[in-house]
Amino acid sequence: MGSLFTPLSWSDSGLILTGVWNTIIISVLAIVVGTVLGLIVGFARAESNRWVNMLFGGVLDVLRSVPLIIQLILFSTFMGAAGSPLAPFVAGSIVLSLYTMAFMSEVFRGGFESVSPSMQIAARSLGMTKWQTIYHIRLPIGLRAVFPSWLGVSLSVIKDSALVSVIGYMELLRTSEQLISRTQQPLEILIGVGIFYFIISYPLSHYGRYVERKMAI
Amino acid sequence: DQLDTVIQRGTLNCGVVLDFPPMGYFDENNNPAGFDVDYCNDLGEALGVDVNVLNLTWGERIPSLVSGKTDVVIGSTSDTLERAKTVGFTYPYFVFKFQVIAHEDKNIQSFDDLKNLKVGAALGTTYETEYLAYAEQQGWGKDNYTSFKSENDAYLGLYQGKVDAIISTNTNIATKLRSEEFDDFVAGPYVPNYDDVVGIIAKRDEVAWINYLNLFLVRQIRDGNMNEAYNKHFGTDVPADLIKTLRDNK
Amino acid sequence: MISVQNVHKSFGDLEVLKGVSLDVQKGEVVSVIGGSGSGKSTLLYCINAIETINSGKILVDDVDVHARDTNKDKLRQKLGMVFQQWNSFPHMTVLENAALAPRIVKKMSKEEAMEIAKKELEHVGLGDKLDVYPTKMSGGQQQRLAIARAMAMRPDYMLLDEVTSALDPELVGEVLDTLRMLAEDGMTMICVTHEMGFARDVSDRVAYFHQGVIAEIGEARQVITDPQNPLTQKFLSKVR
Amino acid sequence: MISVQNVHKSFGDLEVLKGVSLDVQKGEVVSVIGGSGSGKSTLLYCINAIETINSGKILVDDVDVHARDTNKDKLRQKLGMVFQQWNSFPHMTVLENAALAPRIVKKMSKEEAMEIAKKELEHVGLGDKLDVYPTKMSGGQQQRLAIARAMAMRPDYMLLDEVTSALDPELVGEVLDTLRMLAEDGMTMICVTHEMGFARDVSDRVAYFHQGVIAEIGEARQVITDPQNPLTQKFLSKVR
Amino acid sequence: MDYEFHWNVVFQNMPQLLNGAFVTLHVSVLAMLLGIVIAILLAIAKMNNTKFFSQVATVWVEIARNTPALFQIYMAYFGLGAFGIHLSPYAAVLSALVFINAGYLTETFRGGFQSIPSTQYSASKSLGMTSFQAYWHIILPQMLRRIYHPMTNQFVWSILMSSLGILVGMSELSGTTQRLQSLSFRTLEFFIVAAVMYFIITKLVLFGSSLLARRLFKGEI
Ligand SMILES: Nc1ncnc2c1ncn2[C@@H]1O[C@H](COP(=O)(O)OP(=O)(O)OP(=O)(O)O)[C@@H](O)[C@H]1O
Ligand SMILES: Nc1ncnc2c1ncn2[C@@H]1O[C@H](COP(=O)(O)OP(=O)(O)OP(=O)(O)O)[C@@H](O)[C@H]1O
Ligand SMILES: [Mg+2]
Ligand SMILES: [Mg+2]
Repeated sequence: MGSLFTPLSWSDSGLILTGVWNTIIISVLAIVVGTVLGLIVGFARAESNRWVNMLFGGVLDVLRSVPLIIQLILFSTFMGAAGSPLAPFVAGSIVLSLYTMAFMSEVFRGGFESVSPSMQIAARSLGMTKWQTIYHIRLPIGLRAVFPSWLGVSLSVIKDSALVSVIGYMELLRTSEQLISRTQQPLEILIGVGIFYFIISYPLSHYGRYVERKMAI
Repeated sequence: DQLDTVIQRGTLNCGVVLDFPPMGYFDENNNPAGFDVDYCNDLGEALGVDVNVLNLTWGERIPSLVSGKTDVVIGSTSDTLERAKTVGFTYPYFVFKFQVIAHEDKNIQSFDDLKNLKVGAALGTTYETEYLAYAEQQGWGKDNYTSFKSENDAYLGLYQGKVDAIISTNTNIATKLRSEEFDDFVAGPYVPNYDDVVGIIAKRDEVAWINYLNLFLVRQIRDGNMNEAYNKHFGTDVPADLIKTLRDNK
Repeated sequence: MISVQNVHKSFGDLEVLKGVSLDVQKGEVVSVIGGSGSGKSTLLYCINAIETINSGKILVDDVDVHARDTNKDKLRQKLGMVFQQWNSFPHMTVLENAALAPRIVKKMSKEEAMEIAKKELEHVGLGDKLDVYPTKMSGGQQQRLAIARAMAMRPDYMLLDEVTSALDPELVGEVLDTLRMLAEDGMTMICVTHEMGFARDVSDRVAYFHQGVIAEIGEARQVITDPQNPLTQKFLSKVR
Repeated sequence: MISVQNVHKSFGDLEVLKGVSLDVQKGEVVSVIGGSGSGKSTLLYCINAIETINSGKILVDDVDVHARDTNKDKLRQKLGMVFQQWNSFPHMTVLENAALAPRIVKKMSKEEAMEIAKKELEHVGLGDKLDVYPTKMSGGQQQRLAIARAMAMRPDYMLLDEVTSALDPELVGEVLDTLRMLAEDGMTMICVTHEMGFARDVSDRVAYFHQGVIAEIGEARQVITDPQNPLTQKFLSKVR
Repeated sequence: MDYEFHWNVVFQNMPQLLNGAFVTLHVSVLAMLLGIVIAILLAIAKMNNTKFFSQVATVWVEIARNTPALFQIYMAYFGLGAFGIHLSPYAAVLSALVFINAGYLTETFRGGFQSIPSTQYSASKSLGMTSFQAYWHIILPQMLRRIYHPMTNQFVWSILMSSLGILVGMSELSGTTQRLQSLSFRTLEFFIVAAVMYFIITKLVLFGSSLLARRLFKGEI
């Protein structure tokens, strides 16, 4: 039996890379799915009447008012108890995507509502149909307006994806925990993890703020 | 039922707590290893299926079963009656003693010496419950107590000095003390009046499956697999009194 | 011709048009003046079927605008409209702005649409701004773009709603000149305006709106310089 | 009296005031006209010490405005100022808006400040709006509030920067009437304005600003109706 | 679904859950208050001309905004532990939340400040107010209105993120839930109740904040 605590070594890079890769995969997936769903729901909410809105709003509200970590544990336990257990990746992707959708839909809704009615009337007065107006005017203007907020939500999803570790998904933070328990070198490993997130998030958040400033002018 | 499911699937999803050496841990190649992992493999071999070892924290053991992520958890689960309302236990397969480990400077002679020390343990373990019950009985209060998310976090906390002592199992402590990081630490007194008898757990209503597991445990002893695993991870033969306790508790 | 016949229109409890009748012949320019909230914009919106009406009738070339089976999108192609607040589409260049509707509404080829758009833009003096984004232009230029954009649909009528009132005083002139040019080209127009000089000089007739009715209507110069109705007199004295 | 003596002022490389001199006597009303960007607002800001100057001198009642040891906060109490964009404080009622400065700057008691504020508000015709929040009011009303707020400090001079140019045409009248009233009460005023009628009828003298200098100054009616400088002529022909 | 719900054990443990909820509220309120104080200092530092101060503030803000909360909490707990600085789970979660809150609120404050048109300041000065009076009576009250909503959101975020206490063994609502479920193994029941409690807490906070807003801000912006 060898020593329980072996220091960090190059052979660990494979594990770390798996963690990095898994973090990227699940974040990208959640952002893409969340954006598509958010677009649909956001548009539906901007268009529809009060009752539909209240219904949507209620569901979205729950997704935004319960901690992600609890949603993850609940959903994956529930699916198992209901007889169809899901792999951590699947359960994590679903919850993270819905969670993303809840925030994205608000972003998009704001974007659609920010396109002034007079802009739409102007388009209609040129003889455009309702759908032409939506497609050529409302969508592109609304989407451009919300790009910085969209980026902001996406970045927070990347960071929140760390929580999927609690249902056993081997993303970056969980792999690093495993390494910490073997090496007892928390500081080095954690700083490495921090740098990874920072390198992804920092340039993007700066870019978002740059675009925002440019649009404000 | 579950037994058929596993055989048909050809894979056994076996949950183990992998930060609880020597029962479960990661070796230097980041592969699962330990007494419990060996049991998983033995079980797979008996069933004639592949084994997929899943890493669990203490708290995840039951959810993983209920949620069907695991078919069985070989994870040193104490067989309390409260828990048995929710999951099915097999016969015991191991017995731990709960023990204190602390820096040698603390010079702990009896359990009551913990009174004014900062004590920690892993969240949701039986020894956490036992310590807290004892502390309450003695009127020590909870302020000096810290719980950790996992067994490893608890040792890391002890190592870093966040707490003066932690409660763990005699087996785990013995392993840790053999590594040079814990040279300055010593094993302290046992938790009074408590043997931690642990079983394998599975879904409560999978009676046939639990039957199978029971027989498996019996055969582990009878076929010498237990002795082999014990030798591998503890460096000695299985003590006779452990075997006796297992038989008594059956 | 546009024929508005005893139109009533309410928003909730508020009756905004209280029986408005107005005929505008082909080639005629009619200016509509009147106080804030008197219903001038609402009238234009009703003509363009952007707002519904409660009773009465509006005919454009003998088509009942508000009939159920009227294709309103089709109808609006005949009616160019320009608004007080310039509504250029900020995500497109000037040329794309003007070429969009011909392309997607009239299903012209891209080249054809560009061709027409370019001609109209040159007409309003924006020939050198084709590839600029409208947000980089002055209000006056954006307003001229709006006129060209409407004209690129080759409408038979133009409805203009206070197209100069959100502009800096110095930019008003260039837009009025553009409108004057349209009038000279024989375009049929209804112009809601606050510019009395323009109403007097360019339009054939002037209608004074007061609280949802046309209080006075007549030959342009006469209404502006020598109004008969005391309400018109009072309004004009305040504006000047 | 206000005496501006050969003042130069630059923003970075851009020289905005290029040697401006102007004396305004007690009781006099001087209107300043000129194109956009010619430096009219900047001059008012310099008089009020909101902007610094690069050279020259500005005296208000013989106090050098830009001297290091001048208490500028004290000085500004003498100089009421109203801006183009109405700057009512949106978090306070109309009465609180007007009473704030007397209370905290002049350290009046709350009652006394309210008293004075109320009087000024009534004077500009806002007596019935005391407890309203300014965001609920029209631009003209907000602008009258701004005048009352400045007047509640009992200033000796009023500096007015295009106070009507952000207003709807129909609201311009009420604000100009308020200013006319102030002028009749004998207030000393410098008004930057685009309203030529007002400049002509109410002010004693008119100064025409062109690219940072006073290109022409003289008796009001004369400058407006019969300008001597060709630049002034060109400007006036464009504005009318 | 063949899962049998056992709600009894949850109700028996209600006092502990409520206590956990109280700790959750406690730590997030404290994290918010401290975060605000530090954010004000950081915002001032960031707008300061002294390079050193503004750089310190920038580094703080960027690290707080660009790394996961979970990372911050581990860092506060085990990362600092490597230096022999030992925070209790409560203190670790608190300091991580304070760190992040301060980072986000700094930008909120700066944005709020810059969104007040400078003409409000000149208008105040033109009435003879001193700089301090202009800030105190005119700029700050308006700024507070604009940042109030983002601040409320940050507070709700803190409440939700304090659930990460579960990962360092803190006895807030999530940690308590975790402990209780591991004793009885009634995972679903306990976490459902915890979810409901979080929902109620955030709704109450939002409700309270809008009540307060109505009292504070009678005038509109
Ligand atoms: N969509 C609407 N819903 C409710 N009321 C409306 C709507 N549109 C206009 N109104 C009201 O109808 C009245 C007339 O409005 P309209 O815009 O036609 O006036 P206007 O003569 O164009 O005034 P202005 O000169 O200010 O543009 C106003 O009192 C206005 O508040
Ligand atoms: N704070 C500033 N920083 C830089 N440039 C400025 C500043 N304030 C004004 N300017 C510039 O100084 C010039 C004169 O501005 P000013 O506001 O005095 O003109 P104005 O005569 O009042 O014009 P308007 O009629 O448009 O109000 C303009 O070119 C303007 O861009
Ligand atoms: Mg209108
Ligand atoms: Mg100006």
